[in-house]
This record gives sequence, C-alpha cells and structure tokens, in this order.
Amino acid sequence: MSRIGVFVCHCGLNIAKTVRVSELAEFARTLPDVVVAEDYKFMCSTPGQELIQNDIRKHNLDRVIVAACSPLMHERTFRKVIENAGLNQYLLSIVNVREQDSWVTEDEDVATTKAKALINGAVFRARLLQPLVSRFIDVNPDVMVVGGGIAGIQAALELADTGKKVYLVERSPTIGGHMAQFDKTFPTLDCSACILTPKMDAVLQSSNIELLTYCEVEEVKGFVGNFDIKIRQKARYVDHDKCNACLACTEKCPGRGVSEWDEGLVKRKAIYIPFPQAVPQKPVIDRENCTFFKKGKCRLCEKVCEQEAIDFEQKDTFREVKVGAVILATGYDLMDTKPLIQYGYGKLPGVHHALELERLFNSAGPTSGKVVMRDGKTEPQSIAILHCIGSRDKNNHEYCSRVCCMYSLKFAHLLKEKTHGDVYQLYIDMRAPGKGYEEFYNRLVEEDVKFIRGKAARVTDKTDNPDHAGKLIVEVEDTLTSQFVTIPVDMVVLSPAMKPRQDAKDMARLFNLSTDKYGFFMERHPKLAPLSTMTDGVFIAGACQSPKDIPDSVSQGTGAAAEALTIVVKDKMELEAATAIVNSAACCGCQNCVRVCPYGAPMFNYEKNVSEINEALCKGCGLCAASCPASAIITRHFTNDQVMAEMEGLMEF
Amino acid sequence: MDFEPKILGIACNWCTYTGADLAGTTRLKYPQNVRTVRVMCSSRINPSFIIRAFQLGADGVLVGGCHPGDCHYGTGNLYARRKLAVTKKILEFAGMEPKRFRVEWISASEGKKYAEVVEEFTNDVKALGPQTKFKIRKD
Amino acid sequence: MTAMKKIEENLRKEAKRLLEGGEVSVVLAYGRGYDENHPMPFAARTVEDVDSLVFNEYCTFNLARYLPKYPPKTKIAVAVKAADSRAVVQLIQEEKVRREDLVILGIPVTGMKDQKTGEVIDNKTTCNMANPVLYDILLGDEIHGFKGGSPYDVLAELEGMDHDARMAFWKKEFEKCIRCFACRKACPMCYCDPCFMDASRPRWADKSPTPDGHLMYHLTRFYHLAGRCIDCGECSRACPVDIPLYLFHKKLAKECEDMFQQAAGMKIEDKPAMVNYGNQDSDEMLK
Amino acid sequence: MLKKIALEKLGDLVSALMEKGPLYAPVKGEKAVDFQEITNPADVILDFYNTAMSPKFAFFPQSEDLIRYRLGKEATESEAVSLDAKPSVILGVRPCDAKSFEIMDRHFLGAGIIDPYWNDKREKTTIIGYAFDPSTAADPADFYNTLGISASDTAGSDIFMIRTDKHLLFKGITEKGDRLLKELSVLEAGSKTDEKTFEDKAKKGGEVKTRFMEIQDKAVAGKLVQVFNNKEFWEKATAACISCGACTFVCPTCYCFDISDETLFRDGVRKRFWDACMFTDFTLEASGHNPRPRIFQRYRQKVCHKYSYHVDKYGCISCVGCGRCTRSCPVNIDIYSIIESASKL
Amino acid sequence: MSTAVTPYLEMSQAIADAGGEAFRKCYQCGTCTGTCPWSPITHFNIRKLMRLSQLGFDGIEDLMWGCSTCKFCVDRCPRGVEIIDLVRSVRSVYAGGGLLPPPLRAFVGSLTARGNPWTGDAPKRNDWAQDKYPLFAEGKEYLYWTCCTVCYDPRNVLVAKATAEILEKSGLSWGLPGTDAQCCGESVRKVGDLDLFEKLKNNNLGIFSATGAKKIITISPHCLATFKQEYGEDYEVIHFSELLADLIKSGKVTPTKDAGGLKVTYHDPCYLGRHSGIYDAPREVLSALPGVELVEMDRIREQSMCCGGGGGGLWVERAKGERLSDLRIEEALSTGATVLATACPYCIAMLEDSVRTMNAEDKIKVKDLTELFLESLEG
Repeated sequence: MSRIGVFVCHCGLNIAKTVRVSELAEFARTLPDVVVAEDYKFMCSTPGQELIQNDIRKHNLDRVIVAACSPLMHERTFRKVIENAGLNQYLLSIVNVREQDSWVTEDEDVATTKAKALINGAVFRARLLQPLVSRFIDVNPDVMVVGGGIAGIQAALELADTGKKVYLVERSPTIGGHMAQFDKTFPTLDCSACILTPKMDAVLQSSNIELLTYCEVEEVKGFVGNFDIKIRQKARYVDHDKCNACLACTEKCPGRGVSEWDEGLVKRKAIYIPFPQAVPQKPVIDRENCTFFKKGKCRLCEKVCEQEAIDFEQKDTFREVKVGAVILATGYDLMDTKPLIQYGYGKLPGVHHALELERLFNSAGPTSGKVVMRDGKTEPQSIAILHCIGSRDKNNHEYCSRVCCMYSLKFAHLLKEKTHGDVYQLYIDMRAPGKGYEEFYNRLVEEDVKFIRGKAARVTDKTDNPDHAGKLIVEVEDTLTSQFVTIPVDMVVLSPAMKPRQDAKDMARLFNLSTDKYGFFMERHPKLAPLSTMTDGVFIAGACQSPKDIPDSVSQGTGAAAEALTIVVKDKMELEAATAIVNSAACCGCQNCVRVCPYGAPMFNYEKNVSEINEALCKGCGLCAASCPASAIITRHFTNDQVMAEMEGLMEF
Repeated sequence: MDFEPKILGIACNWCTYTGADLAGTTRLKYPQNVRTVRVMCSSRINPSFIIRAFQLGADGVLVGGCHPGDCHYGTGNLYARRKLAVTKKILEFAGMEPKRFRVEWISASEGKKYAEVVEEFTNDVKALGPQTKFKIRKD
Repeated sequence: MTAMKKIEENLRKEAKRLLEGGEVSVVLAYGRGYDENHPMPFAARTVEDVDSLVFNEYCTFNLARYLPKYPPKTKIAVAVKAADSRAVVQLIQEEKVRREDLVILGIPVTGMKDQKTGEVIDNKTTCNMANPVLYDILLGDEIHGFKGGSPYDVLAELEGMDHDARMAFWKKEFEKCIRCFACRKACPMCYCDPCFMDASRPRWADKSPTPDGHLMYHLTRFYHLAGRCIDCGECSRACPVDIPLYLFHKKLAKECEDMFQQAAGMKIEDKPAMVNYGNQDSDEMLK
Repeated sequence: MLKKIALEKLGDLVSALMEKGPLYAPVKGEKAVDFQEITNPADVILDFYNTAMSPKFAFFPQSEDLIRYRLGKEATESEAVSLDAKPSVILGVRPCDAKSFEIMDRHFLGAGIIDPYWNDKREKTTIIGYAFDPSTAADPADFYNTLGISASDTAGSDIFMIRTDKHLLFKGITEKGDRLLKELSVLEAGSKTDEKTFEDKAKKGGEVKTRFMEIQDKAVAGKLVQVFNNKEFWEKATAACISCGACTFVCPTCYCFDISDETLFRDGVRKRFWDACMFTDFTLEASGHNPRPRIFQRYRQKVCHKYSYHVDKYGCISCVGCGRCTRSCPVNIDIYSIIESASKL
Repeated sequence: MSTAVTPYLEMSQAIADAGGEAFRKCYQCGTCTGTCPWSPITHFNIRKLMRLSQLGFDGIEDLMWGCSTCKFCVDRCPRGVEIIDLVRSVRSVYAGGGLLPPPLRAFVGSLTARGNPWTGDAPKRNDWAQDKYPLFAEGKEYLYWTCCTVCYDPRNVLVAKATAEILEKSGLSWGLPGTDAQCCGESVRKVGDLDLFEKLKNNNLGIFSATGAKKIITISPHCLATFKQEYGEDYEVIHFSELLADLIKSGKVTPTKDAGGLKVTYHDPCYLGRHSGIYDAPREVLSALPGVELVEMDRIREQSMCCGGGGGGLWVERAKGERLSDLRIEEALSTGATVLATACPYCIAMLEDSVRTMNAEDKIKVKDLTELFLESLEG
C-alpha cells in the first residue's frame, strides 16, 4: 500500500480559471492510497513547496503527485522539493493540467473531467514508482573543441585558462574562421584582425591547448565523461615538426589554387598558408592544384626547403583522443546565391556577395582595401545593398539570419567612407536588437544612407533609359510610398543567408545530435539549456546552432566552456538514473536490444547467454524494452507496468 | 448526449509532448478527448500497449513522435515506425477499425499540428462510435 | 522407389556417415512414433540410433525448433524441409545458432500431410516452397517446376471480409484457446523462456484463460513473429483445438514483405526486419 | 432399470433433459467433437469416437471464480462466489472418461479435505455414460484396456447408454441415475428383449481391443521409483517434448491448478484455473529457483505422478488410457510407450 | 471631417472566408510588387491590395482588377502567400454581387447565357471544323478540348484548325467535344464568380463522364491548368505542345519543310509556364522545325513576362502605355526575330492586337506553335 499525496496547483488563474481545482482535490481524496490531497495558488512558490514538504512529513507520504504545469517546466523543481523532504526524487509524478488541459479548452466540465482522468492515471502509476539511485563514473578531465572560429577559439582559451587540457580541432589549415575574413566589426567598427589575431596567437602559445589543424573528427565513441574520439590528420605533405615557417616554398610554387580566404577573388599558391596571420604559420600542399601531384614533376618547394620538410609521401593519419566533454563550434556556410537568378550573381559582374565585399574592404585583401569593381580599378559610385537574400524566405531559408542588417549597415558606413558614393539599403525590416546596434543604425541614417523599405525583386543590366546604360538596375517597391522604384547603381551587394554547414548532418550523426528543421544543431532546451545538446557532455557554441554575430558567438564560446567545465571539473559524475536494465532471468538472448540501441549500451554476454546494459551509455529511450519479446528489459521510471498502470488509470473514468 | 470518445495518447517527450505543450502555451483550443501518457521516445511504445489500451476501453489510440530523422535518440522513431506499422496491420487484420489507431509525427514546434491532429482524430473516432471489439467487459 | 523412401534412405546414409566420422554429435531428424502416421522428432546420437530414422509424408515437424537448446559449438546435423530451412536461416540471423555448427540436410519435398486430417498441407498452412533455401547436403532431387500458387492465396477469404466479420472470426477462434501454449512451444522462433506471457510484472494478460487474455496473447505473439515467421505452419498443427493461427502469421508475413522488401529466413546476411529500418521506409506504411 | 427411446427421437430426449437443467453433450465443431452446453437439441451428436477435450471441465472448469473484490479507499471489500451449481446432466461420456471421475473424486473428495467447488457440481450432476461402438476399431493411441477399462464399462456412470440399430438403451447404474430415468417420460420402458440386447452389446464391448500391457498398479509405481534417477532414459524418452501443456489440459485426470487475483481498474476476481506441470514456471519459486528446470524432469513428474505417486497416495493409477495426451501431443510423445519401456528396464 | 480610418475586420474576415486567408502570412516586403510586370506601367500594387485586405481598408476596389494572375509574384513570395487566391477572393467579395467593370459584364453575361465568353452561339461552336473532323465518342483515346477562344475568335480559329490537322495526320484516335461544351471557367473563376465557375465545371465534367473521356488534350493552357487543378484527378490532361513534342520524338509526325533560316522567338504563356511548369516541350517543338532558329528574349521561362490577358485581362481595354503585350512585342522585336511563337490563344489575341496597334505587322508575326508546325509539315 502506498501513501500518496496529491497537490493541485491553481497557477493563479491559469489552471483555476478552467479546471475546478477544489473539486479535483476532492476527487483525489476518494482514490485508493491517496492519503492527502490539497490545492494551492502557486505550488511552485516557496509556501507551495513548503506545503508539500510539510504534508510529506505529517502524513508520512511515500509518493507525491503534483497536478500543475507541464513536467517539462517544473519536474526538476518538484523533484528537488520532495528530495529535500527526504523522499527519493523519482517518487514524483507530475500531472499536466495546464498546457494540455486548462489552456486548451474553455469548457470547465471538459477540463475538470480530463484533469480527473489524468490524476487517476498518475495515482495508478505512482503506486508502482521505484526510488532510483544515481550512479557515478570517472571523468576524463580533458576537453575537445571542434571548430577554430571565434567561438571555438574563445571556448578553448577559457578552458585552457582554467588549467584544463584542450584539443582544438580545425579542418582548414588555420584557425580564425570567418572572422579572419572580416575587416571591421559592427557596431564598434574595431578592426577584426586586431581583436582576433591576438587570440589566435594565444591559442598557439597556450601550453594547455593542443592545436589540431587540418584535422577532422572521424569517429566518436563513449559517452559523457569518457569520449573516445578518432581524429583524421589530413596529409599536409609538409612535416610541420621540421618546418621553420620560412615560407620560401610558397614563393617559388608555380601551382595556383583559388584562395578560400579571399572568397575566390584571387588565386593563391598550391603550397600555401591561407593568409599572412594564419595560425599555425606553416604551409600545406593543396594536392588538387600542385603541379607535382598533377603532372608528376616540379618539386620546387622540396628543392627550396632547407628543413627538408616537404614530404610528398605523407598519408592521412589517425589518432585517438580521450576527453570528458566536447564543444562543437563548427560555424556556418554562406548561402550560394547563384540559384537566385533574379539577382544575377555570377552573371552580372557588378553583383557581389557579402563576404566578397568584406575582402574588398580588407587591407590584406585582394585590392589592399580599395573598393573597386571586378575590373580591379573602377570605384563604384553607387551601391545597393540587398537584405534578406535567401533569408526569411520560404523558397530558401525561412529563418532570419540575424546579422545581415547590422553588417549591411557596416558595409554602408565603410562604403561611404571609402567611396563617397551613394549607398542604398533595401530591407524588409531593420533589426537592430543589440547593445549599440540601434545607435549604429541611427548613425547610418544620419550618414545619409538611403533606406528603401522593400525587398529587391530583380537586378538587371537591361534598360531603355539611356541615362542608366551600363548600370545595374535594381527593381524594388518602396513599400512606404507604394511606388515601384528602379535604382541605377554600379555595384550590388547581396546579404545572403547564413546556413548550416554542408556536412552539419554528418557531424550531428557522429555526435548523435539532432538538428532542427533547417539543419542547425539542436540545443537541449531553447531557453534553459541553449548550449547543451541531447548528447550529454556535448555542447554547442556559435553559428552552428543558429545564425549569430561575433558578440553572441564569443559569449556562447565562453558559456560552452563553462558548461564543459561543469563536467570535467569533477572527478566523478552523476548519471541519469532512469536507464534500462536487463532482468537476466527473463532474457531470452535474442539480442534485439543489442541490434537496435543507438548508443551501443546493451552488450551480449555470450557466457551467460544474456544481454547486459552499460548504464553509462544508456539514455533511457526505451527502444530496447519495446524490442524485447520477453519483457526482460526494464526501462526504469518508464517500466512496462508503470506505463500500463497509467494507461489503466487514464481509461477508468 | 453526444458520444465523447476516450482516446489514449502516447507521446514522446521531446517532440509530440512538447508540441502539445506548445499548443497550450499558444492557447489553441481543441477537443479534450485525448489523455496522454508521456514516454521518452516513440520507440518505447510496446505494441502490446496499444492492444492493452483498446482492452481498457480506449475508443482510439493516438501515437506521436518526432519526425523521422529528427528523433532525439537518432534512430528511435525509425524503428518505431516499423513497429507501429505492423501494429496497425495486426489491429486491422484482427478486425479493429484502422481509423481508431493513428501515428503522427509532430515536432516540438508543431503545436498547431498537434491541435489539428487531435481534432481530426477525435472526430474520426467519434464517427466510429464506442469501441467494443477489444474492450474488456466486466460482467 | 518413391521420393520419400529415397529421402529416408539418404537420411540414414548421411546420418550414419556424419555420426561415424564424428562430424556431428547429433542428427536431428525423424524417428518412429506410436504408428506410421505419427512419426516423432528424433535426435540420433549414435550409429545404432540411425536405424530408427524414418521419413514419410507425415514428418511435418519443423526441427529447427530444437536447435537453440544446444550449447554453442555442439555440432548438429539437422534435416530440414523448405520452410524449416528458412527457420534455420532466421535463427542464424538472430544468432541463436551458428552456421558453422550446422550440417544442414536439405529435404526437397512436396505433398506433406497433416497428421490429424491426412490433407496435403502445401500451399495451405505452409510457405509452399519445395526446396530448402540453405543446405549442405540435399537428401533428394531438387524439385523443379513446382507451382502451387502463392502461400498467401489462403488469405483471400479473410481479407475479403469487413472488419466486423473478421473480428467475429477471430473472436470465435480465440475463444477455443485453452492456453496450453503448444503454439509457442512448437514454434521454432518462439525461443523465449519465460515468454512475455509468463511475466508477472506486468501481467500483460490475465493469467487465467480469459478471452481478453487470449486476444492479448495471440496478437502480441503475432507481433513478435512479424517479419520472423517463416510460415511452417507448426503452430497451427500443434494446436489441440485447431485455431488457424497460420492465417494471421501469413498475413503479417505478407505485409512485412510488402513493407520491408524482405521475407523472413531467406538470407543469412539479412538483419531481422523488426529490429531494423530501411532508407526506403516511408510513412506510407502507417496509412 | 432399463429404458429406451427410438434413435430418431433423440431430440425429444435432449429437450427433456434440457428442461431438467444444463445439459452437456457432444457437439461437432469445425474439426473436433466436444462437450458443450446444449442450446439447440439438434446440435447433439452421438456419432463420434471421443471428444478432443475431456469432460472433466463439468466439475473442474478450466477457470473458476472464487472471490470477487473491490479495492476501496479504506479497505478492500470482498465476497466469496456462492456455490450454486444447477442440477445438470452430461450425456455421452465414454467409459474411460466416466472412470476418470471416480479417480478425480479420490483427490477432490477423498483426501481429507472436500473441495467444495468440485463437490457442488459433482453432486448435482448425473452422468450418462456411452459405450464405444464395438463395430469401430479403437484409436491407435487408446490404451484404456491396459487400465482395466472396457469399451462398455459402466463404472463412473449414473446411467449407461448403448446404441442399437434403432434405439438408444439406457440402464440405471446408480440411484441418481435411476431417479433421472424415472423422471424422463419421453423414454419407454425397456422390454426383456431390450435387456438381453443391452447385455449382449455390453459384452461386445469387451471385444474392442485397445493397446494392452499387463500392469499392476503397485508394481508400476515401484518400478518408476527405481527408474526415477535414470536420467538417460528420461532424456531420451522425452527428447522430442516441447514442454507445452496440451497433454495435461486434455487429460481427464490432471487436476493441477493455479490461483491468481485479477484486477481491472479497481474490481477484481480471485480465480483458480488449470495449470500444467509441463510449464517452466509451474515450479518456479519466488526466489527465482526452479526445482524442475529441465523438460525431462517435468515430463518425468507427469508420468510418475500418474503412475506412481497417485498409487501411493490414493491407491490407483491416475490414468484411464483415453489416449488424448498422445493424440494431442504436437510431437507424438506416447505415455504408453514410455511406461512400456520403463517397465522393461 | 476626420481622415482617420479604422480597421474594418469584418471585411478582412470576409476575404479570408472567401479563400484568401493566405494574405495573413504577408509581411509586406514588396517582393510581389517589385516582381509584378504591371508595376512599371500602371499603379496596380499587389502588396497594397494585400495590406488593405489585411485590415479591410477602403481602396480595394480601385486595385483589384489590375492583376492578370501571371503567378510571378506567387513564385517569388518569400512567405509562400497564394496571392492569386487573394485576388480571386477579393474580387468575389466585392464583385460577387455583380459589381463588375463594364467590359467584364459582357464577358460574364455571355458566359452565363451561352457558356462561352465570346457571345458566340453554342450550336455554332464547331462550325470552324466544317464537319471535317471526328467528334469524340466512347472508345476514342483523346478528347481534343477546343478552347472557346479558338472556336469563336476568328484569329484563333486558325489555331483550332492547325491543331486538328496535325491530329489527323498523327493517326491518333481522337475527337472534338460536341457543341454542348462550355468554357472551362478559368477566367471567370479568377474574376471571382465562383457559382458560375461551378456551373461550367459541372457541365464539362458531365461531358467527360458521359463520353468516357480519360485523356484530354487542351490547346489553351488556361483549360489545362483549370482541369488539372480544379476539376479533380480522374483525367489525364496534357497540353497540345507536350503531345506534339512526344509525337515528334516517337516519329509519328515529322516536320520536313525547311523554313529557310526563319528567326523565331518564343513567348512562355503564364498558364503553360509558371502555372503548369511546361517550358521545354514548346522549345523542343520549335527546335525540331527545319530551318528555324530559336532566339530567346530576356525574360523567359520562369521569369517570363505576362501578355496581360489572364485573370479577365483579355476582356479589359487598356490605354496605350499600359499594355504588357506592347512591351512584349518590343522585347521580341529586339531579338531580331520575325516570328513570335507562343502556345496560348489568349497570348495570341493579346500579342496580335499589339502588333496591329503598334503597326509592326511587317516586322513580326504572332503564330501559334501548331501553325508553325503545320507549315513545316506541308512541304
């Protein structure tokens, strides 16, 4: 016989308006095993919590049911409440009478009837609840950060500062990420390189950071506290241990590849460092464009290298790294705007995308910081910046890319400064919700940038107007005056959507993350756990979670570092207790559990002919239990009999 | 009085249950005939649960999970889909009206879809009348 | 000499050879029962035992049923007809037996008869294949050109019924059930012991033989066999009250083949369908 | 007392019996013949060999409610199911099955405790035995002769019925039987010739030969105790056994049962229902220990219980040789052959 | 007097109820207006129409007839608003009671009384055929659905004939509908008279089922889109250009006569292109013609420019300078082509009219694909 207490929350009027709460408590009192039932205005408030705790003591309760908001809201709160009153936290059942009852109907009778059924279900289930005890495992103190952009760099540095060993994995030959391509940053207009390169250098200097550039994550095994990660070191064809970064090789190399850093505006050598401030300052050979790899002769770099560091025989190598936590900061890709034929990118030379313009601004860029047309000399006298290209667009990416308004303003400012031309902003809505952002917007308005509220419909070079000949014509409605406007300009800048990395899904699969409907990594909870993922011990930071600007990416990097630290700072860690176990007496040895488990938690013991579950790997999804024909697997807290009892209670009335 | 069906809902914690919560947070109104059991994943659903629900007198059973490919446990609902598909065939061949059992993928952001599915399913079940085929009769 | 006699002769010959040579420690085949029409499953362990081996049209038993009880590494020769061989394949998939432990004696045969009624069971209660899908030694001549229609033809009547009529049909059949569990015990795929029905927490179905419990037991068992049932018909032949369980199993086998493009027990490399998923799976199957 | 009725008037007799109370008689199902409570007189058939299930269910139903209860707030209310069997008749019980009732009586009534559930129904039921047709050969599985039963044995019957070309002849065997015969006005009184015919026919029953071996209860009982530890023998004899419960459930003399409380929502029933020593969980203890984990052990238990322990406890073998266990066995295990080989060891 | 206005939400709701509720998704970015071919030449503003509808403001009546339902804005709309539905709903709410602009009154009146928009006598529907071509009957494969326009409009009758001739030469089993055939109802639906549309639809569905027609060839893309999207799914409906491309591929008809270096440009009809996704078949037909050089205009395929004839536009008079067809002719002329080919009776009527009013008859001819094809067969 259980001693159950039922506590009905009014949630102000949120519940009490539609559910007759006192009738509910009255009903609960008639149920077998319920020894006390009370209703109260705010059960989650301190007096409400005390009410529960007092009743636990007074009535010697061994099960507690709280009828209130969704368990996703306050289950943790009430678990703490009963634990502090001496009850095991798993002896709690939450009845959702708000989100799934009082808020979704206006009919009092209907709402109250449903609430009664739900409470009855909870009583049936509560009788069978079992106290569960958390387990502890050893924790590996090291952390891996994947992605060497600003978010990843920040996370790595923070962690290194606390004395933790960090592996920073970056797939390109240098860290720095997209931020390294920028000239200035909004809204403060400070030099991107000036704030980024010291951090990059700090990474290099830190004795706690092991920098793994030109590397990719190949395989992930293990679980929170104890990940085993296999890293592929892609062949650089340059022995970095021998290389003294003299870069003589890059001067002599006849091979030419497209400069990723300069967004393809110029070529780079086949043996190269991506940009002068790259970290590490050691080159790699781009096999695709290397004359030796293509034609079988050349080896000029080898000849000039005094260190004999060139190694054409180099192969990809693998290494295993053990860490306790992982931070993914893999960033974003810029949307390819070529398919949006109405804007002419790729066809009309005057049309640029945002990152190309960033490179034009940059003094280390292909034009040494001069804004010129693709001919390399003509300075544009009029420029239109087109917002929301592929963002907020059902046909492309439905979400707002969040940073474009602000960098478009930055562009406008820099264009004004560098070209003194006319600058148009074609926007749908100006979004400036950040510290100093609105002020920046105001500043640009004052700088006489022409704001046209309307999304550009077309860019063309065809015109009947002889005054416009040779110009690009941007067609747009100025929605504020309802007039169709054609703007002749020299240059058009597209602000394309930020989208998930092309291989984000693969990465998600490696780490067992889920992705949202756009393909960004899914956080555990949008508000309360924005840096955590469904995989314990794997955190996310920066634009891999959703489009973000630098301040937010940096904050997230720092936050993720702190999150990772909460795990690796401890020697041992507590694991979720609601996991599955095998009743070996009932196990028929069919191995269905082994076959289905996404986490590899069940293992087959060939000696005993039964399955065994490694609880450290188990996430408690219950797939194995439903696949077990002999009912031998017990998914704790969601056991077959608990679920069946709850169903029975729900269906009684 | 109109027949008000009793429907058992089984919803996964991460998507459908959260989606149902969202329907509440956005104050959508829909019929209250579904009483939901929360499980961690749709793959937790043992097909016998469905049979049992009908035996307990459920007039309909509505199962909700994450969209295939979006399972919080990676692949859980891909297995669940097969399990539930076979369950559906079993019910149908045993003589249960197939419309009494429905599986829907409803994500955490699809509060509206949840409300719509519940409304549609409730109406479907209502049209079928009380379920007596599996229901245990207490004499 | 009839085909059956030839099989019997080959069976004895091969069994003797295998036991004598020590290749296997047991030959699972058929032995004499209390009369001609009632042979028994028989495990020959010695050369002397071989004389007791028989084969005739009543040797319907699916001997794969006995395989999982032998400890791994026991070398076993097992005589299998077509459906029985599929059971062996399915058991290998499920790692209940190891291919390397088996010498499979294939029996190509049609015209097997039900012991109770004497009716030919091809095409009715079995998968209607003539030749084993996997064997090491064939005990008779491979049968060519055997056509008996689809094993699912027998479903036409039930599939044609409306839901109410089907429910009435099964209700009547299940009410006969006496819970002797011969069906699950005869089934080569039902190797769970204890079975889910024996569990006390939860009690999936009434322990006492109530119609509601029968329904839960049979439907759940059908589910457990979905994608695994190799359509040997053994459950229905074992049933002392003649419940046509095979009809339900066939229906699910048919549906699973349609949905998952995989028939049970055809290839040892397959993964059992219900603990797998496919890229071609679609929500169509839930319609 | 001897009475008779013309064959074509069987329906009238059935109707008359149905007026007395529930009547159980053989009915043809889709495949097998079985005893059922008759609702339509035309359903009764007398052209059958033997029923698939034994008639023991009439006194020992497969499932029987003992107590009904309701879980309450403070306490559980419960109520014993009252014993209110109606006077009933079983028509057409074969001699071996009729004999089984006597054997079962020893257990349910003669062990010092009277089982009220058995007793209530047994007392109120009249059994009309029915001789095997001498012109039909015995089923190869049958061996009731071995247990000393003939095809026209009247033991265990209250009334014994024999069919002639045109008539059914009824002879009262017990007082209860005579009483019923008297009450049945549809029956004609039997003439002297009829009595002669009955005797002749009864004698002919002896000509029906089932499988037979000479056994003595005590000797067999003792032999089985000797053979008990011969693991090799038992393993080989039961190698094919799949451990289902078919043999015990069809058996007229198996009486093991289980008791369980079954609750739905808050109403429940305590039931007793057949169990089988062939099931794995039959002897499974709460600790998880199982004294009979192996199939041969369980099969040995069944054989020894019937042929040895029962002899020790109740003085007779608990088997009537009806052959049902052999016929119903999915793998054709034959208890007769096992006893035969055990005896020869 | 106050100039303040108040939202009139009942009107907004009425529009939503009439099927235009998609406007609620609109976030007023102006992509539609910027895309709209009318924007450079008229004051029609589709975004504003949506804005007014959202709040039920006055002024809807002034804007609602401007749209020719070319679907360009729908394809571009970042919010996925079914803008044509809104136009249709607005028209049905405001003009449902018969408040039509005068030119459309005659059009609707003719449809109501005679079942065609050209005030033609119903019994004379097939007069163009002069009994040379078979009627469709049970057992025949293809029903060649003649658009009212090709039956009654003297210019388009040539298209009807050319099509029928090609069908005769192809050896297919085909037939014409009887004179009980009526307008598919596309335009009147877009004009907002849904009751009349239903009447026409039911009449035509009756003909399909009475004659057992399962495969329908349309010559007008407007019939094509309407049958496909509004009539149900029991029929296989194809446009004649698709059939023709198939016939050429399978060798059933082979163009032989060399056109001698004829420069042809092709105008994508909105209802064949954006509404039905058919861009390649007409081009395949043109490229199969010997001696024909296909030169493309700037706005083609998905970005094609509307002729202005859709959504009732064919029956509305527009002032010079407000005609899309004029712009289109100019664009065609700029390619150097001497033939402007297209595949829609409405486009032919509109473009032909522009050629005439622009006095360009000696520079360029408007021809249907079928006409060009037939010419190359007659070699």
